[in-house]
Amino acid sequence: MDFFVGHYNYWIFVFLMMLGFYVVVARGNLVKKIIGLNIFQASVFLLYISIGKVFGGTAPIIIEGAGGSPVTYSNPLPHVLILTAIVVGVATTALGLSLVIRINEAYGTIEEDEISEMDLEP
Amino acid sequence: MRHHIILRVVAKLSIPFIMLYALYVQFHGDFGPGGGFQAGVIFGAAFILYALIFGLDNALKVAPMNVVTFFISIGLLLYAGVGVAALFYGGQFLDYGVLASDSVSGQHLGILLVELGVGITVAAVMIAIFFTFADRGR
Amino acid sequence: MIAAHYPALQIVAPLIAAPLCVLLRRGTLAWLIAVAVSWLVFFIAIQLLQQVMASGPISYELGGWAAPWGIEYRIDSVNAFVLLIVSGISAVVAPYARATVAKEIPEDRHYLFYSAYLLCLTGLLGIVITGDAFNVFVFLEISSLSSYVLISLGKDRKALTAAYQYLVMGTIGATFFLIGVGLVYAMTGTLNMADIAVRLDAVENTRTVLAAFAFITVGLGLKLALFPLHLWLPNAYAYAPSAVTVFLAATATKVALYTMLRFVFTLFGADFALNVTFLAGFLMALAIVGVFAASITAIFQNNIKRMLAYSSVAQVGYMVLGVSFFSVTGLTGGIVHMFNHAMMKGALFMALGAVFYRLGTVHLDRMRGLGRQMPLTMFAFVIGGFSLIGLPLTVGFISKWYLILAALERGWWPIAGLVLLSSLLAVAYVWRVIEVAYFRDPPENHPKVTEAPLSLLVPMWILVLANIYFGIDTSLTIGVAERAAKSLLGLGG
Amino acid sequence: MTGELAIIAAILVPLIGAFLIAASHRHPNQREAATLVTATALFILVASLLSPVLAGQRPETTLWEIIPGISISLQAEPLGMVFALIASFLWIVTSVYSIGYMRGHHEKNQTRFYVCFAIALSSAIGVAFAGNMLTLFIFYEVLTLSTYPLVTHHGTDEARRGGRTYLGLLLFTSIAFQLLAMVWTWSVAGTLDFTPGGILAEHASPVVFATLFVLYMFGIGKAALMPFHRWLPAAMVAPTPVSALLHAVAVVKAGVFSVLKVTIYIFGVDSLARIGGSDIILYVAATTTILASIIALRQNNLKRRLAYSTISQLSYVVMAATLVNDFGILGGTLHVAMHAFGKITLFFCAGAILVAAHKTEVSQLNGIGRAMPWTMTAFTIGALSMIGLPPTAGFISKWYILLGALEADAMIIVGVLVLSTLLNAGYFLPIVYSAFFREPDTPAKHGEAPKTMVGAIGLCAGGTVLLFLFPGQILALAHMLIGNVP
Repeated sequence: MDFFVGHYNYWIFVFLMMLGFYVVVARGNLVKKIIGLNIFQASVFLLYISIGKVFGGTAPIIIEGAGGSPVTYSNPLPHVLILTAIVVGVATTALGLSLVIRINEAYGTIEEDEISEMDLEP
Repeated sequence: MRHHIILRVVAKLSIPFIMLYALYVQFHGDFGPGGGFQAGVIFGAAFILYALIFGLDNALKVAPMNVVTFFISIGLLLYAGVGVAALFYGGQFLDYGVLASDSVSGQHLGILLVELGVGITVAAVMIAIFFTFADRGR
Repeated sequence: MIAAHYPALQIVAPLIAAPLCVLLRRGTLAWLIAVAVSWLVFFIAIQLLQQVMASGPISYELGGWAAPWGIEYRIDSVNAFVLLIVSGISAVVAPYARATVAKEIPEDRHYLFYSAYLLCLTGLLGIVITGDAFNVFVFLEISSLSSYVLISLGKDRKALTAAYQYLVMGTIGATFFLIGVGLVYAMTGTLNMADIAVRLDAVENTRTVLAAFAFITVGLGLKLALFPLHLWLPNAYAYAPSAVTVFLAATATKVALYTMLRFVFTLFGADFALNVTFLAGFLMALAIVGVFAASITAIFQNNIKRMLAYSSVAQVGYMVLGVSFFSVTGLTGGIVHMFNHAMMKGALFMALGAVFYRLGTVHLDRMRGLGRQMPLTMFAFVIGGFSLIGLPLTVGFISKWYLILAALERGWWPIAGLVLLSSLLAVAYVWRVIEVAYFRDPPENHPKVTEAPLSLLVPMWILVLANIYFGIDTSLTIGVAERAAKSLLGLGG
Repeated sequence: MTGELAIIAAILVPLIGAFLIAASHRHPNQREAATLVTATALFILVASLLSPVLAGQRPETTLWEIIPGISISLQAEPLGMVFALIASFLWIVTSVYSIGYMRGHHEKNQTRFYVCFAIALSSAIGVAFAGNMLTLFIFYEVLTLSTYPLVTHHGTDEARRGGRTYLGLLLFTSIAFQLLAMVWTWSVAGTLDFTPGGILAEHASPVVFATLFVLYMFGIGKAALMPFHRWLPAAMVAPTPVSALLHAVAVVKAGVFSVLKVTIYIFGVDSLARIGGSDIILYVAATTTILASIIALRQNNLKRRLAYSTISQLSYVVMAATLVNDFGILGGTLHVAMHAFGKITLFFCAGAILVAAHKTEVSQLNGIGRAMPWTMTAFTIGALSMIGLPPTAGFISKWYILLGALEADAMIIVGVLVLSTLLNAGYFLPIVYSAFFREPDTPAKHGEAPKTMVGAIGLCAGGTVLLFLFPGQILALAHMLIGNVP
């Protein structure tokens, strides 16, 4: 039981990751693929944040008046990393969506199978 | 959505505070939670709200596209410029310590400028993304 | 004193130039900046390589933060060589870009093109130079995002779908890589590569490390276009603007391979990869199947850019094959093939770019009789093709030689035979083009075409001559590659 | 001029010639003059090396290192001298001939033709003077590539098909077998230098030794051992001077020359005889001889018949080499020279018949000897040389090969030699007979071919006879070769 409950953050991560991955692979709609990609990335963000958490720890900020006594705080580094990763994710999403718009303008559809059909014609 | 009077009034009232809050997050970043990324997004959100309520054309009058792209590059240049300035002061790249007479205030100045650069770019990029998408297919 | 800051300048120069291009808003100025910066980084890369060869690895601490905590740029013989490849290719592609970009991309977007190009260059150089595992991810995404943009600028609407496909697969690859790095970080508590390498030893046999290894290799395999993860590559290369195809084909996969080498050998260690994960067998099988599958597919392509794109997948197979021997000779072959393949594919795609510039298409049918109409371009293609086949006096021969030697050293002569057989497939697809271009009459109902302009020919021929020069004087390439191989295997150097 | 310089110059001169030819593409006379001057200069250069080599010197030079430990190096030794002398001398003759042929036949793309021809010659000389296996391999491949445009010269579907077969087979064998064998040799022996007595014997196990020998022999596709012989008939779509010089002299001789060179200097005759491994190839070559002759019997196209005859004659050399004794080496070396003269005569005749009478099939040749007496006399001399009858050069080499077979106690090979001689007679003599003694089907409206062509034919036929009467120099070179084999 402990294997499942004790590592619940990993299970959530795995579930979200597979969910996102499935959407990317199985959906033919290009926008839905981007959504799946976002879920996929978000799962990784959760993984990072959750492994940085120290139980009972606070935010890693200097607290005035504590007078240098040791304070337990969560590892800030994963947050910093994930901040960067989120920015990258935003950029990817924006770029992906803009590509979808351009594809829609060029093909008149955003369904993958219709697009590949049209590509075969000429 | 211009004819929704409530929305208009609330937006007009809140936009200045959103911007102010963005500036707080920006400049308080080295003491508490915050920093360029977050501040930039909040600042950008103010513009996006404005564009949503008052229409894209009005928003474009406030922030024309080429001004936005200008700020995108200026922010990035500010960031990299601080790093290069550190080189000229004899430190490593991005070594803020050498920017002022003593190391601590140098670090302070350096991170302030760098985060400002980040904030400007992020805000401008957010606005640009929204404008581009909203402008498409009109 | 500027020499001490070369590692930072290598990245910062293109990084600053990219927003400058946007600020200036002039296509010509942006192009001039791109050329100047490319030459600057090439110069710096040469200096760095000399420094490394003379006095060992260089370490540069960003922001003055000491190594395990701050981000460190670390240059040894392996990445100095890759830096040289990337910046060298950029130094010839940038001048080449002007004419083709003017033809293929709307005028008002030229400055954005060069800006994206410089960002891509920044990203690729950054991946190579950094000594920080997470920093690799950041630069990987900088280069990937800008290359999606560059690819989508292609004239054909298929460029859009190609870019989208690449975006999806590239993001999955990068995210896999990110997961792997996260797991490694969870096990070791550090992101500095040298530090990770030391600390991983203690936890080497945990399942987490194995999972991290798997995620990282698969993620990089996607970026590397290792068969069967190559599906994004053919379309991306086929429909991107000519200059982009040249640049990406010559650099992107090499950088991904370098990253894989770095993680497998420096971080995890050859012993771990060889004995715990059986990576060698996997890689070898994939490489050989990939070489054959991609080469055979290439034979049936009528779009020549697509044909060469498939050939790129096959060539990646050769590089990976060299790596999979886990021996000095094999790694030397793999590493030197990175350089050699950059030279040959660069030259070939440049020739095709010139053909596209004149004809507006690279369809095999329309290339009839081109040998007479564009003699210099097509001759460049012929020599590039010879190099691809691996005929002597070209760089391709050197790579083949080392691969075969590595196979024979291990006593695996069937592998050597397969390598040789596969190069005959290259004969088949290269010869289709040569035959059509030289021994067929030009199509009658089309206007006569003339030779490409000098601004395309000069960069093209620089690469062609490099193909020949480095095929007969290998002291530089083999010397560096051998040292790099030794250092990766932990044998000094 | 020192020997070292002469070797380098011998390779460079045709290349410079190629450049001059390309430069004067607007002026046919100037272009042809460039060809002739280059050819003559090359022959003089090669001939100047003869006396030092006969005096026992081995001029050599190392140009540069390609891969650490392996250089491009050149060396003049007796076997290479034989090949270089023949190739460079016959280039002069062929140049004279092809000027007449190409103009008489109104070929297009003549500049490309002459340029590729010169490059091919340069690489043939490179093969002859190669000082190690890598150098040989490089020039061997250049020779393949530079002759490909000559084969596909006409640009028709048939020519392209022929070119594909030509290139495909030659590249296939050389890359798949020869390159593999070469790298293997390097990884086993640590050197690729041609060394008298061989380099492999001390390093390789008997199995590897034998495997490598087989790989080399099939890898040298230009020797046209069955089943890799099909490129030679396919190459017959080329213009006749190409077939004559390249497919009777430069290309195929580069093949059998490489066979001899590898046998003597990589494996060593004594080591081969001791360790074994050459028997398989001996019988493959014997089979090739017989089969090719039988196929030749059934060919109606004159050039194809000559091509199959070439295949069978090439296998003589391979057989001679794989008998691994002194007489065999002697016979093989001589046959390189003797067959060259005879076969080029025959091809020249075929070309002359094409230009003058526009005939390509054997069955059309009834009575042609009356219209073209000089040509057909030369043809007869060439045919006699192929069969191996005195007073022609072919007799001498065949004699030595026979001695070699007897010394090796290989009665089967003796039988093969006798049988193939009969077959040779079977497919050549009927041509001679019908040319001179049959009535023409239709009255001939043509005379002899252009004078330059007939002159060249006469020179070659004369050479075939003269080599029988005065084989001195070549015999001396060949003897040095077995002197080298301790």
